[in-house]
Amino acid sequence: MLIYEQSRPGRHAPAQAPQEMADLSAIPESLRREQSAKLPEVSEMQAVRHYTRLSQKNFSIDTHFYPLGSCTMKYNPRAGNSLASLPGLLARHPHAPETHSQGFLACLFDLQEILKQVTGMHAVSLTPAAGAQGEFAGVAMIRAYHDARGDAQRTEILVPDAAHGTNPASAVMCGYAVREIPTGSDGDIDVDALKQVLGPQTAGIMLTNPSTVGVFERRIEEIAQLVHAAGGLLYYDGANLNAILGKVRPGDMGFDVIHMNLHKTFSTPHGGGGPGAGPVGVSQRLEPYLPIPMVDFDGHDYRWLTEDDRPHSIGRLSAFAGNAGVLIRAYIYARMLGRDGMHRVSEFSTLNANYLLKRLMEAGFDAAYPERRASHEFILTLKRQAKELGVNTMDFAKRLLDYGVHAPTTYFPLLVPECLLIEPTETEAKEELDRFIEVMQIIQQEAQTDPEQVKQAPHSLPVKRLDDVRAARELDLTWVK
Amino acid sequence: MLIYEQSRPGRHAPAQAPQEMADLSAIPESLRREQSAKLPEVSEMQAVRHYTRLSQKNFSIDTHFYPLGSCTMKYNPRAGNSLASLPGLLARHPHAPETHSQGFLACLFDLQEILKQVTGMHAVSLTPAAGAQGEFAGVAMIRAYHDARGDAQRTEILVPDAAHGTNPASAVMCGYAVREIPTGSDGDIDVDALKQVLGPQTAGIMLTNPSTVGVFERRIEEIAQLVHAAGGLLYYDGANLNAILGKVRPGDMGFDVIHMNLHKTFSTPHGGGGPGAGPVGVSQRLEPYLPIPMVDFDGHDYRWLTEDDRPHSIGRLSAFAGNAGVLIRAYIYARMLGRDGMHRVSEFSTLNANYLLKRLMEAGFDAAYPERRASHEFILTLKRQAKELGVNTMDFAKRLLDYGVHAPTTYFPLLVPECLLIEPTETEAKEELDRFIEVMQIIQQEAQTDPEQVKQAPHSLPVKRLDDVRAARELDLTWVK
Amino acid sequence: MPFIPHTEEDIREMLAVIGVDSIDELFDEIPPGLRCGTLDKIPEGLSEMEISRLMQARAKEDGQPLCFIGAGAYDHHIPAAVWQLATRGEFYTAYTPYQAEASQGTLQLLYEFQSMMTALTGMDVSNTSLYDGASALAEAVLMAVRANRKSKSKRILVPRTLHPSYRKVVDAIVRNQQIELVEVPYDQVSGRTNLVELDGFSGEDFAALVIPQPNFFGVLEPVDELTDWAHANGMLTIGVVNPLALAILKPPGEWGVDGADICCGEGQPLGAPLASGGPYFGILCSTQKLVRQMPGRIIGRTLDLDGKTGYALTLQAREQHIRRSKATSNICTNQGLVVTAATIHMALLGAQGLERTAAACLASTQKLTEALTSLQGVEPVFEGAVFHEKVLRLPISPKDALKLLAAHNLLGGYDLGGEYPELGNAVLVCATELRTDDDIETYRSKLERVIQTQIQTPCQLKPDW
Amino acid sequence: MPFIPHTEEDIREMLAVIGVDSIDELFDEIPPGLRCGTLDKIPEGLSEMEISRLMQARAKEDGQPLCFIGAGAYDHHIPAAVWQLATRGEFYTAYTPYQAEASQGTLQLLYEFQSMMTALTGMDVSNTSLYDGASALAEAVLMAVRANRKSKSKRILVPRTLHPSYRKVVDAIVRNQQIELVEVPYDQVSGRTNLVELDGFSGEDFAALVIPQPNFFGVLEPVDELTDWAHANGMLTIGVVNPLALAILKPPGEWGVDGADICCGEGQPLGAPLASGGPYFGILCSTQKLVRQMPGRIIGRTLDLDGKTGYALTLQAREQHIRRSKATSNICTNQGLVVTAATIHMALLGAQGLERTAAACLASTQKLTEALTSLQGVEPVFEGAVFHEKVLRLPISPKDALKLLAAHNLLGGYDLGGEYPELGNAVLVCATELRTDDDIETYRSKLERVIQTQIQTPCQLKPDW
Ligand SMILES: Cc1ncc(COP(=O)(O)O)c(C=O)c1O
Ligand SMILES: Cc1ncc(COP(=O)(O)O)c(C=O)c1O
Repeated sequence: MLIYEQSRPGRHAPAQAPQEMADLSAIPESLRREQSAKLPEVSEMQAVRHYTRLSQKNFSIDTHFYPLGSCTMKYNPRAGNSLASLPGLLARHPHAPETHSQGFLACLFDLQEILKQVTGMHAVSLTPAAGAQGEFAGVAMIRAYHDARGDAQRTEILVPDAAHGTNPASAVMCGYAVREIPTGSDGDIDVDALKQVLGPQTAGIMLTNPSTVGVFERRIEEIAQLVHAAGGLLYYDGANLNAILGKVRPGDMGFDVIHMNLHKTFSTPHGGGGPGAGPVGVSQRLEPYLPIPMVDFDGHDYRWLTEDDRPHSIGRLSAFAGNAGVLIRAYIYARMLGRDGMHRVSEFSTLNANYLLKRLMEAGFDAAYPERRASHEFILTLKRQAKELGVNTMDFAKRLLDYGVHAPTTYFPLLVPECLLIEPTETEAKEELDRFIEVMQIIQQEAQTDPEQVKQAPHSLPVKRLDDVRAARELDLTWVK
Repeated sequence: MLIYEQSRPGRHAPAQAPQEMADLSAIPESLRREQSAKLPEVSEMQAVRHYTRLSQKNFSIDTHFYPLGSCTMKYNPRAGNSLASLPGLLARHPHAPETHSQGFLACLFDLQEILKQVTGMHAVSLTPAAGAQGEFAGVAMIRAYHDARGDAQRTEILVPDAAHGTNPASAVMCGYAVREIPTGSDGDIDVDALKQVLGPQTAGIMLTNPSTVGVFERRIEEIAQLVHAAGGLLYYDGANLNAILGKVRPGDMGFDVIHMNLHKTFSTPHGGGGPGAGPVGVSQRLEPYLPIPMVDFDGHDYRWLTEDDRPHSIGRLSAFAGNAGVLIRAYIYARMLGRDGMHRVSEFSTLNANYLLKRLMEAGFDAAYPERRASHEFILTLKRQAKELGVNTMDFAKRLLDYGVHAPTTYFPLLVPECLLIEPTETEAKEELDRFIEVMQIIQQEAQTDPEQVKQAPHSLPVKRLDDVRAARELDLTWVK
Repeated sequence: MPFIPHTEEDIREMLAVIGVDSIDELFDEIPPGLRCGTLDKIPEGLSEMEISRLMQARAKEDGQPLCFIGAGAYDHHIPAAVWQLATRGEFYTAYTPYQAEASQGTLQLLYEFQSMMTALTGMDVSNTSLYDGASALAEAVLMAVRANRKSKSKRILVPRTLHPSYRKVVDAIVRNQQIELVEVPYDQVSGRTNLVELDGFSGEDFAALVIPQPNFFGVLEPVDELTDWAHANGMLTIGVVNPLALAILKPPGEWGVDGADICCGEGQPLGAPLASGGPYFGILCSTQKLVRQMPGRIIGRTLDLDGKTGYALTLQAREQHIRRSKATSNICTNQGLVVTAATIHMALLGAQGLERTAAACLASTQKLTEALTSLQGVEPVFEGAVFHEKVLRLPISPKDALKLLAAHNLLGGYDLGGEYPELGNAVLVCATELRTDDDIETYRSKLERVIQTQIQTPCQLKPDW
Repeated sequence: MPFIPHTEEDIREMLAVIGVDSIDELFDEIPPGLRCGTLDKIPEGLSEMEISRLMQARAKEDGQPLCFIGAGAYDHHIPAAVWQLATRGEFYTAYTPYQAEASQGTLQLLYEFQSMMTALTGMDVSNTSLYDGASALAEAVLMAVRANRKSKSKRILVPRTLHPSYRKVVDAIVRNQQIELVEVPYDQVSGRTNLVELDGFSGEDFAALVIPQPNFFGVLEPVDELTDWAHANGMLTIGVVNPLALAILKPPGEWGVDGADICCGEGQPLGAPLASGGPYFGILCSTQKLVRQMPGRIIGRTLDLDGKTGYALTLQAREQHIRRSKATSNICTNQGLVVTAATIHMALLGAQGLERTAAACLASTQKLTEALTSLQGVEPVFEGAVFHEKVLRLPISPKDALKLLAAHNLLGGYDLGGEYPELGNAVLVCATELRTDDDIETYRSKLERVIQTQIQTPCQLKPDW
């Protein structure tokens, strides 16, 4: 039932509003609202009960195993929320003067330094609000760099066909044309194909390593050399940083610019769709272009770096300084991990992924790249099942829900047919992985003996399989009485 | 699955403990533990996930209609928890000096004053930790009073047969014998029977009004007069204060002592079994005996009243000052209600109860006291259904759970056979009541057409009907590997 | 090992299954020369107790000054229930609802959010958030450029009364696509966009006109005239609104004859704490006609196999994960959790609650204005009706005044000197419903002393009262 | 109408159904003379915003002094997860689990709690809480009197080293049943119960001996000897323990040859904040033999109709709602929510976490003792090994010292002058794992100045540094 369906004219939660209606006469009639907005009219308890019950209809990290590939659904330490919600932090106005911001700025500065360390980049700006905005900022810096050199012919950004959709979309938002690079059958980029498209029109390439097919791009040094030789820059999509934290640094691999998804690697919660934080790190030559504001420290005081300090900046990406509260959570997590904890993230996420891959292969599932090590994630393809049993990846995914497991990422990357991208993360215990394997085997069995059971799944959730086509065709986007 | 079943030797949540194990050598070996306690060994995420999922297996006010008679399951304003958890309040040590306690003491003092007002009593002590401890304190004061007068012959406390079990149990804890008074067929006390048992051995009588059968004791003035004339005192069990808040005051009815259940009337949460707070209020003659500590205000400063100030006190009931955090929540609620809000509590809880009673009677259910007004609660008897259909109150109760309604109180008070004690409270909307009526009708229908459906209920909960007999016979009280 | 559940035995067993001797071997595809060593400069890990101590100290360090700044972020009462519910694990730690059946909680809530936003704005459709108000405006501009088929120019009219940061953000985002922002001046008396000067642009090719309501000065713009003028000149209109103000102001859907085409704004006043500027959320609504040009997530109501109502992401063909380089935007992660909070906030306040809050803000700002202008030399700069904030001229340098006030733990407003030097000693002050009469009197009396001291001994560095 | 959902229309319809004209008519059974008027002296209702402001001001008023008091309530790290989970609506707003099938969350958790408590105490069974440590001891005493069939005396031996408030509470509760508490003196050198003097009671009829571990002075008692002595003399033994200390101390179940019979204690160190003294929770465990004498809720594991495991209240025949005047106690509502928190706390810390915490407390108290006794004239009073706290003698009046320290926002300990005048200028100090070396140095240096000043100019009212 919608909250609107519990609404009754004249019902309220009056403790939540000023007790009286103040005078509006200072506002000219012509600018005033004639009719009250149609918001729900419910009691305080009705709202609390409604949203409490709604929440119970979600799968989440706090309730379910959630091996959603590329999304790094790991444990979000609860201290992050408590400490980011300390009254002093919640009450701070974004325009508070630096005299009243030293504690807050110290956290941001420290975080900048930590991110520089783990990425091997020269400088970091924290301001992008999510991964995609980080990508935008990164590509915009590549553009600013070429522009500053008067190098106007570079109109193209290269993107592997396996790349996350935000990569090409971000390049386009920066005014670039996008050209796709194919992935080889071993999961690495097809370097020959790359060579053929590199040229004076190449502004740069966007990679993630380990790539979105879940393997480490072994020829990364050669690729970096080729792109640089062609005058292009290398962009690192850091959504997969979880895989390599403390093991290999994008800066050392030759990347010029990187964004990080703190809401993945640094374990700030996803909140059912955000907020995130997508800081960018750059090599020395891109530093002047970093988005503002950034935080500086002179040994005594912390201060904002703004337009005056950074005239070549690509500018501001949000009205204030991005998702400050997410940055604080990431900072807390980073400090709790410490230097050794960083290593453990990649070690155990990789251990979990390789274990899961191996056991699933033993159980008869097909890996997309069976010869390769898994990174923190890996791909299965259910092509065979789809062909032989008529049970496809979507069906497997939905049936997993019935067993209390959130489905892995499905049908991404696009180049692997009927794929499942599986990322267990380092915070899941072996028993949980074993249970996943068991459930996958059960579903495989069901697919053979009772395929309809799988194809009609889920059966035990608040709704059965939803009609997406209808949703798009008969658009119903708002409640109308 | 128990948390113990997720335990693995050597697994930990190390962020939660000091990083190193300090030296224990200061403690003689002979006093040390030899083997670590068998506590679960789980990761932080496992604990979070386990208890989050467990919580989802509860019915609660925040998720379900919960018309549990005598328990006043109404909305617990969420501000109570936030504000009682302000760092300054959470960090205050119970032995903090008065110089560092003025804010806290001011809340307690104000609460004492408010409770005096609504009960019409002369003085209030907040310290009892729950209703039963309030009862103990109240009866102990009655005893202290008689003792102080050298009136040693009073050995008996009178209790109506409908009374809550804590009443006789508390009287016994104070060293009294208990004598039951029958309830008349109209729900009022049998005054003739009362007259017969009153005498020089009568220390007092414990009543609640409206009584636990859900009606107002109309002859209360006469009863008060009779008891007082016999030299006894009148105790008011304030668990039902919700019914009369702002309408009639126990002090005005002639009661000498009262306890209140703040976790009912003043809407602090029940927490799956507590904590509560059971302040006691007294008439002037009992004031010297109030339990300590209490809070005093001299116009400038707040201070504790202790042994020195109150030499005749019955003493202390807890190591510090009772459930301070519950008192703070009750204070917040009381201030949000304000004087008018107090009236509304009784008005709308009574409106809801009478509406529900009337509609259920129209639907063919039998009221225990059909001629009477309901107070904030009322009793149905399913005697007829039990006899004619073999479907008893327990079955109805369990089947209600399937429809997402917590069962009313069953088989209490003991004098009404196959009874349901139903208390909707003032915070439930009419639609919720209408739905309850509808569900009751459906179950009545089911009882006629498919009684097994009802007798086997619940069907849709985490477990089916549990075997209580087995639980008591084959005692399994702790996990053993 | 914080957050790692593996026991020694688990590790041994898992390595054996994989067939390697050590975890390190799992990284053998990384060229050895690239392997990094220890991360020496990163401090050692802290326990929760230790990080708590650190964060408590840092949070305390910044004090909790009495705040009279608005300028895009407003200090409002947020019901305790809002964040207690929003931070429930099931909301807090869920991903974007890709698996609809396992995310009905979030999806239904977002559908309710869309319904509430369209109710508040009077528009047909709403997405489920962009990063913040400023980036939402950038997306609105991109949307307008795509949608206005009549216009070829990629030019947008942007009033100088629009929040300066919004102008910067929009420029930073859209200039890469060769979109040009053209400034419209304002009237120095009223503080509103200058209709006469605007009319000078008549007949030129612009894709859209941006209309802030209220504008950065708190002043209410003549939205009907602006909307009609834009439409008459073949432009789309983009409203930039404060959603709380919309509880009492005419909604963009009703501006002028035809209503605005797009409306965006900062969602923060609907339940997000100040929190140093984020996370907040960007609102984006439009007419039904433009729905396929919208960026971001949109939720649709649909049916399941049994014909039961359910909710799902819809129109995904607009989005990057399907459409890649042809998507309406690159946005992926948005501000879901804050939207969750805002939805609960709106459900709790209802229209009446928001109206009362907005009216109380109006009254507070009026009181503040009266209190401060009672001081010699302090005067209002503009005539126009305002919401949330007011521009005042001080008899001394706002920079010095604000600094001295801050030294007394009071944040006196936003110094307009940097962005609007033409206004002289102007400062933008704000008082929401949370500021009491006492607070306002505190400000008045402190400002009085600051002015006295500064006029007597200007530029004194350390005030000595 | 805060918290009342009724619309005018609802009210009209409902009154019509009932057949009355007004709500007031529903109260017509109350004798008119008794009806009270308006509650004038109660202030008018506050909105949540207003009460928030008030409570924030009051909470702030009390400061957050640096705290070195223990004396029964200890400041420990509580994982953030603990109360975030415990205050989830489903735990926070549920009633006592009378309907087992609809309360499996709480019931299973309580069964886990019982398992954890028996693990920690080494006893056979645990209930699911009493009000606090002191009232738990009172119940333990009543239980012992009922259970010890050999004893006729209704007398209990209680060491003077037991927390003075506990002695008072027990007396207040049990004296109505003519139970007498007889004090056992302590040894002035070791701070332990005096075994020699105790032996003087040999052969007398007592129902039980109470054994605090650690005792109120923080000193560890010779629990084996005490237990064996009691058993040899036909008494039951009641341990009064600090559950955190049990992570490193011998559990009551293993005291002496046969173990204690009953053990109780204050649960606060397991996840309850100081919070002015409550809500905390009382622990009560016993041998299997005594389970039917236990007061309070007990949860049993059982099966459902399908043979599936489930949990339910059990042995209810002990309780007031079934047994009424013959119940083992009057307790009904207990401290469920705090028990919920404690269960989560113990799951998060595990045995290792509790051991480390306990050891860290030991180390902190040791450091504090060293730091303070480095001051001229400050010296330890007792020789015995301690946990959590230590008795120190000051060269000045503790009352003055504590007052002056408090004026500097430091709470220096618990003044023993009132309860133990025989100890001279004695103060009980405590440093948990939360007190850092810096904190301890702060205390040392402040105390140094206080002593200096007091010795030079005793009883000065306002210190002037
Ligand atoms: C590989 C990859 N790149 C980029 C992104 C985009 O990040 P965001 O969703 O924070 O915008 C994601 C996550 O969705 C991702 O998985
Ligand atoms: C009528 C009545 N009296 C007394 C009590 C005892 O109160 P408590 O459970 O707080 O001890 C209750 C509640 O359980 C009750 O309903």
